Amino acid sequence: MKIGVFICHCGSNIAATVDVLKVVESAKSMPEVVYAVNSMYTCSEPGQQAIEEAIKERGLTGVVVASCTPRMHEPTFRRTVERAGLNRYMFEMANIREHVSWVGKDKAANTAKAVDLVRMAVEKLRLDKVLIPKFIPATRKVLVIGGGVAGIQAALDCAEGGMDVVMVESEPSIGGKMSKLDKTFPTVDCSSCVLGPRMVDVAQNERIELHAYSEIASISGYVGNFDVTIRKKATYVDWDKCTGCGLCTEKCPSKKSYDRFNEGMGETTAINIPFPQAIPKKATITAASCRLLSGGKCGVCAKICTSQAVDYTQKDREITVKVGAVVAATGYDLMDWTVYGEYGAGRYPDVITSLQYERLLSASGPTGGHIRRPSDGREPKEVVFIQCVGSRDPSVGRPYCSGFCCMYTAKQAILTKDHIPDSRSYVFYMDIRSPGKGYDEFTRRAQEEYKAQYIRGRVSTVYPKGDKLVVKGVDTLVGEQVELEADLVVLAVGGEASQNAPKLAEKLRISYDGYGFFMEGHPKLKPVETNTAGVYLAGSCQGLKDIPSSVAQGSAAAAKVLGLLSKDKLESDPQTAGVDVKRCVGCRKCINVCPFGAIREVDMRGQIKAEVIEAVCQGCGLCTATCPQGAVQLSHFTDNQVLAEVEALCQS
Amino acid sequence: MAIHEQLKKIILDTLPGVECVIGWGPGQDALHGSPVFMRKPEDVDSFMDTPLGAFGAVNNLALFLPELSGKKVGVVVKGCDSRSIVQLVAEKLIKREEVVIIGFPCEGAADLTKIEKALPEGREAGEVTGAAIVGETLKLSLGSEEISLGLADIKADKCTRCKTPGAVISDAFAGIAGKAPEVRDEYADLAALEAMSLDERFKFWEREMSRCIRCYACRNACPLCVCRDHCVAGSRSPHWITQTDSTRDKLMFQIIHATHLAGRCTGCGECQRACPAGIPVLLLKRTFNRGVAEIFGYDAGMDTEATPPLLTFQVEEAHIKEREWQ
Amino acid sequence: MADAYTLPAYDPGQRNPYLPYAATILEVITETYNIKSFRIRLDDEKAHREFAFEPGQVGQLSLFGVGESTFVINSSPTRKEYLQFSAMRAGEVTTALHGLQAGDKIGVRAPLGNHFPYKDMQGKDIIFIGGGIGMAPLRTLLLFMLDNRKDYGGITVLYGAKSPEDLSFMYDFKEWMARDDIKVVLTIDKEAPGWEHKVGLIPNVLTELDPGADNAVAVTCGPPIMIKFVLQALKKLGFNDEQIVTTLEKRMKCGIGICGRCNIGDKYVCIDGPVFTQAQLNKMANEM
Amino acid sequence: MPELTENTKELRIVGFLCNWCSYGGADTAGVGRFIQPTDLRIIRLPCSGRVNPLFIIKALMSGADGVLVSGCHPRDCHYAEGNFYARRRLEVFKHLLPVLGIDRRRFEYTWVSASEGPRWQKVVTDFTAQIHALGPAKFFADAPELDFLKAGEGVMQP
Amino acid sequence: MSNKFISHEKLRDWLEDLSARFEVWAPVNTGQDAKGVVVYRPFVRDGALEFARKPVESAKHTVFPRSETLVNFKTGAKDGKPALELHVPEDPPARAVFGLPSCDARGFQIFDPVYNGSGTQGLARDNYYLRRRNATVLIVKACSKVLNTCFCNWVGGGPACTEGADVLATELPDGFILAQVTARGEAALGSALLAPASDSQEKQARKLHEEAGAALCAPPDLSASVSALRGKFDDSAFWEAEASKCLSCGACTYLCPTCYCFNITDEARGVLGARIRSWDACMLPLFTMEASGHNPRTGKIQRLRNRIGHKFSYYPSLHNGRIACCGCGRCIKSCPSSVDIRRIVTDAIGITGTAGLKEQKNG
Repeated sequence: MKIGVFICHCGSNIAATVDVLKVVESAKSMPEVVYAVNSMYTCSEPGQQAIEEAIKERGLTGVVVASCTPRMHEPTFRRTVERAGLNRYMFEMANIREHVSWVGKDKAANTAKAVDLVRMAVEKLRLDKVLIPKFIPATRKVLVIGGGVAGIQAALDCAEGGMDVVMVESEPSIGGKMSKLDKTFPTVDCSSCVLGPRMVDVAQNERIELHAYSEIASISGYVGNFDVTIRKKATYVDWDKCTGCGLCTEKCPSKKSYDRFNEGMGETTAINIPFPQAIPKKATITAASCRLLSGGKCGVCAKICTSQAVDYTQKDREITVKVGAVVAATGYDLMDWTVYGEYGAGRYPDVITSLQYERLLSASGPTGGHIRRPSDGREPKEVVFIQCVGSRDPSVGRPYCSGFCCMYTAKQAILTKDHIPDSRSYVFYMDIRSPGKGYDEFTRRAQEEYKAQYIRGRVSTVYPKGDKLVVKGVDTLVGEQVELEADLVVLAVGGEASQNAPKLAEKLRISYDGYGFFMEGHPKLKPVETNTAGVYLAGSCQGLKDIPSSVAQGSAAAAKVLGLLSKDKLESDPQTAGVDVKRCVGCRKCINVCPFGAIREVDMRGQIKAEVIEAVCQGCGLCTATCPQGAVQLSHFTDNQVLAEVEALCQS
Repeated sequence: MAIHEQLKKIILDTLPGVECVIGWGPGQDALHGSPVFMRKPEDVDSFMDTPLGAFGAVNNLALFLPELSGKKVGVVVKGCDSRSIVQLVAEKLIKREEVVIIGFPCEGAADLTKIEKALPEGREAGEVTGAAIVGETLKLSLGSEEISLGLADIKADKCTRCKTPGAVISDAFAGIAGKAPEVRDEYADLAALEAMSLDERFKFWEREMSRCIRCYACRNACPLCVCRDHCVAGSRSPHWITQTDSTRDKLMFQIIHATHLAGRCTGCGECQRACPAGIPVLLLKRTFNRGVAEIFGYDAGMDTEATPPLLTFQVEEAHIKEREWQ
Repeated sequence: MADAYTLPAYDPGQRNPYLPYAATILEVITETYNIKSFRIRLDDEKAHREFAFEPGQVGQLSLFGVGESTFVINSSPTRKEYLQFSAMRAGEVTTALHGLQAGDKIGVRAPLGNHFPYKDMQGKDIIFIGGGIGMAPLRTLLLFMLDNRKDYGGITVLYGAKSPEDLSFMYDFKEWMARDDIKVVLTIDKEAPGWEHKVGLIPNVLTELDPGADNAVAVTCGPPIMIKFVLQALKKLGFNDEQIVTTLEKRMKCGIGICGRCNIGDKYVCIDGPVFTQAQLNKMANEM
Repeated sequence: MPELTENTKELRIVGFLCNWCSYGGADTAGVGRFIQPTDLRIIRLPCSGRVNPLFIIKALMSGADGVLVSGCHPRDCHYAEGNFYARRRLEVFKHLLPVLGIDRRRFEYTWVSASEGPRWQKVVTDFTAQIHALGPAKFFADAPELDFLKAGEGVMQP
Repeated sequence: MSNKFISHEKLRDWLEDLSARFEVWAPVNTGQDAKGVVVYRPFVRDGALEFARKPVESAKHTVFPRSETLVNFKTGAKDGKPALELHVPEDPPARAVFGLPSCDARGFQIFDPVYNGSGTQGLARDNYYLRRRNATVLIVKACSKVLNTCFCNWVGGGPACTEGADVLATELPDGFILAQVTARGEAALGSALLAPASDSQEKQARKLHEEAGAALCAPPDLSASVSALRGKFDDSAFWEAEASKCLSCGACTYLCPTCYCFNITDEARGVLGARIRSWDACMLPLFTMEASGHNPRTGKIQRLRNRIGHKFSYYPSLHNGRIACCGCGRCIKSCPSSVDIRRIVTDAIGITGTAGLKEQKNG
């Protein structure tokens, strides 16, 4: 190797406290260094030209630049050496500005340190290998998991960008939590009027292939090349034939089925279509409630169906699709509110969740939009809202703020007044958290315009008294006990990570936090990426958020997918790990620790060997530090390179 | 029926379904047992047919399992050996279903260095011409001389702190497993070293390691060193140590070995037993074993479902005070 | 004293067999994507002039700091301006070697080992059968024979590789094919665009060529699988094991029969070889 | 913050820093001109998870007087999990040093983010002071096994 | 020339006296107690010399160091062009090894023809070995006792065999009687501290020699080993049975006085470096591993076969039937798996060799 070393003055930035010429002289006696020179501003046009000329004239095969931090100009100089015909990875930098001249006062000491850093860079460069990026073909199709508002947005934006989309939704209809809402804050516009058309767009878009009532069975492969197995759960109705006419739901004799869509606020038939705007608008039989499927005699729906769509023999089936990227938009669950025994949650029929209340408010809900108490159907006059049920409460393992409850509680207080003008709403709160466009004004309107009475404090207990509920709490602002008699108590239940999130995360090989929310690539700079290449996040699966934020993330994830798959082939950074199969003994330790699932097990003539999927490898080197025999080496950060750097420092 | 007769019966019953059963047979002299690979019923005759019997069953036979993977084999194990098997299974280095594990209630195994140390000054174990166990003593002949040693005094240190005298897992067991003894490993060996000053400790290692001949018996005797044939000790890529006769590099290899075993070592002590130069190499591994127990409450080789602690993590570590410094 | 044992003497004047000659690379020729040839000249002019070797002998090339590796000297002893070695990139030394350029320093310990029995071959028809990098040892003998053309009968060269890109020494072949005193046949395993020579595996092409076994010697070198089938083909063509000469490759270190790793039974490839007749190999232990 | 006197002889301190947080933090310290002792030299690695604990002992046995590892704060790892593994491995490795006869204060690991220039300055200053308080390490410093480096003492050959 | 005598009290004085002319090596207990491991070390006056127990290692490294520099090199650039300097280390000092057993001294005789270029008709002599060999005086201590792993008498040696020795020392209750064996031995015996040995001391010594020899079992006839092992080469069942318990470590070869294989590797720091010759072992898989990944001796079975084959077949067939084993028994004594070379050889020949001591009762 013929190494050229270029020591930068950086004007006086380096030269003021480092004897640059002395560093140049020292560099000349370093191994394989055939040329060493100083340069006023190496990154300037003439500075870069000098490097190019030296490469050509002196036949240099490697270059060291000692100047500023590689985090600044490494890409610049890599391009420089590449222009002169060198491989861009035959280049190393010594950081003698940020790490030397700017932080040390003693010129002699700085100079000695600079020499060491240059020597280290030379020793590392001697072991650098030519690296050539690989191109891997990619399937230009994206899988969107979850058909809530975030998933819908991601799917539509991807389709709009010309990408084929496979959407998988576990419920019989897409729409998610938003489809259950009556109105949305702070505009109080109709939720289904906003969402409905977008759901229809999904159904009608030719690029979007929708699999409702389906789950992800498994995912293998890697960025650009995921193989997805989707399990389509048995609906007992051939959806290709079902027209969604709803005749079967009228005739079904089993009418006591739990109504999931209405959060149990009503009952439904064994064969049902969850709600009128459902997409796809197809019937599904709940096997447990169906008389025939639970062993009895019936068959009414099959008889009545004009298109012979009912098929009691249907089984779960699996299909496979190939996609290039995945957007996880699996939303959230409401936390288990029954842990709040002191509120009578789950015991008193008139203590309900905010989402159940939404269904009571909704014109498409079980009460046709009339607020009626579950216990006796009476219209409540005194409604108490309790906030932070399952939020900001370490005692139930939910120390975080769910973020949206303050807002929807205010909205529900407003809607209560709209529905029942002579009603009174009370809101127990801890703090009102309403940052956001028009949000704080909205909570104020609830109080000032709609006369909702906000009481700062926690409720200690709720108990029945006649047909009323007594709510006991404390008003911390005035420091007094408060006791209210309510007709209806609405708990602003917080959200939590979807119950199946960890399982899905393992299938996707992405991380999740202690609560089960998926981990983004970087909390600030990579909010929708994950550390697994080709897997993105949208909506509340990453952390609870309101509709606008979810939609924004859906669009952001779509932008990432479109960017990733804008070409047929993906270029992979060649600074990845590689396995020396001659040395690998197949102990799988590297596979276990790789945070990205970038190492797989392959069978090589009967022997197990590890293999790095270059496209997935992010170059962290954890595997290299794990492999006991050093069979896995991270390019440009090999054991030998680090050891050479150590020796270079320690020998001097 | 004596334990070793029961074991023979189990081995004979096991043989038809396996490639071989690995056990202990006679070694080069009265004090030595040696691994024996029983393939035919007549091979079973020599099983434990040595003056020391089960007390001379020192070799950890789990060592041979990874190289035999793909074949079904039987193996007779002491409690400590079974821990190696558990660890190998936990790390998926062998398949549980390929091994028929035959356990017995181990009462401890001999430590030959202790026997030699117990002999009169100037005498060595190689002079022993005969041996017999009578009750709780080992009677040795050195030519015409007779010497008696208490079994308890020549038992390996690992046996005195053993919590698993019966097999942790087994498919067949001879006799009845006794109750796990209530012993605590106090790491007295480490404490003795730590009673020295730092300088003395360093000199200790310099002196001990200077005897190393780089034969790598320590590595090759370790049941968990499955990459021994591709070991960094002989590789240039990576090039951790030179091939020079350097004490520094010899010690470096021991540190590498111990580091690779951190959270995996079951403390079987075969590394130290195998060392022809008598270097106490197990100390370094036990240093990590103690550390791993303190930090993670983990003992290797007890649970086939466990993940070695250095191959996993917790977001919040209960026993790591990472911010103690800065 | 009655001791009959004589201690071998130490003669400080004898050349140290472990001390390489310092040499400089004159030229690096890229033969294929993973094979390069190096033309070197010893730095000590006198040593270079006096350097003598026989066709088939090997040398150890040194990259100081990396190590040594064994290669056949594939230039001819009759042409003295440089020594040529060819290396396929495989291990640490060959990888480092591939990074060298003209002007770089290198060490060389040569000549080592035995050589082709070229005297026994005089007056006979010679058929060379080479595959891939296996052409290198044949090249030295062929060049030698061409420089002593009248001593030998008909010369046929059969050289093959996977594809046109895998063929080495094409500069030589161009020259050889232009001569009318030797017959040259090139072959590749599978059809390739623009290929004007034979297509087919070497043993098959050899059978098709049908060189007469009478008064002939076959010299072959190539990958083990090729050798296996070439031997079968030669047998069918009537060659006996004495008429087949090959050269072996083994991991070597000292190159002078001491360090102990290249033995096959009681034969050491570095001193008893690398050239063996098939008849010799048949008698050796089965540990290739 | 302990101050070092100007004429204290420099000791050899090796720092292994992850590229994304700590190396960036050291850059930030540079940009902010947060003056530090000059003893420490930084080896840049992608992640603290790349740090094989054996690098530390290798440095100490090759002549380093102190070794510092710094990575992203837990949960902030650029590669999600690298520093979690590093934390376990480095913590366990700490136990070995005193048994070998090496003062355990010769090695520390810590977390510095890319924004924490002042923190980096403090880490370097404190660690350097800690190593100076311990003085130079003597492990194998003049070991004869390094004789092979003494080129030129033998007979020059043509 | 009459034999000399040195009393135990004066032994250290004499060795110190020798140290003026030689770098003296002797067996030393390097352990932490009276039963510490005995190895060869350069003599220092207050060192724990030990002659009672046999050194764990052979004395091989006193002439053939575990590692030695063959060539020092300096690479780098001169005037922008690559440059190279090569240096060969200077001659080592003369050495005297005191107290090695006869088997260790005989081991060097196995080395000699190989390192004298027997395979190249002397064209390539190994001067590094030869210069040390010629500069080393071996003062053998006759074994006063034999161990159950000893079998020197199987391969032509004996507890007091003088082959390979320059001086034969025999330990008597009050000191050592020293008999010059070779001319080179004279250099070690030229000291005023040595007294002439008395007849009774001579007699005592002879008696000790006889007793030690008599303790060994009668040797079997190994003359068929060359052909027997050649015949067994392809008998994989035989070798599998013998090698199953082998760990494939290098203990046997590194402890062996006759195993002479080595490796050559380069070490460099910056522009300076050295080409080093270090012990290697045919029992280790990397020994024959080729760059392509191909290994002619893939498994421990092939490797064990080579070790036994080399000592008892290949070497004798090349060196006038001399077996390349001196019967020191260290490979057996220190084998973690009790692989017994005596048994493998006798099994191969198809004879029963009574291994060990006469009085021994195995099992």
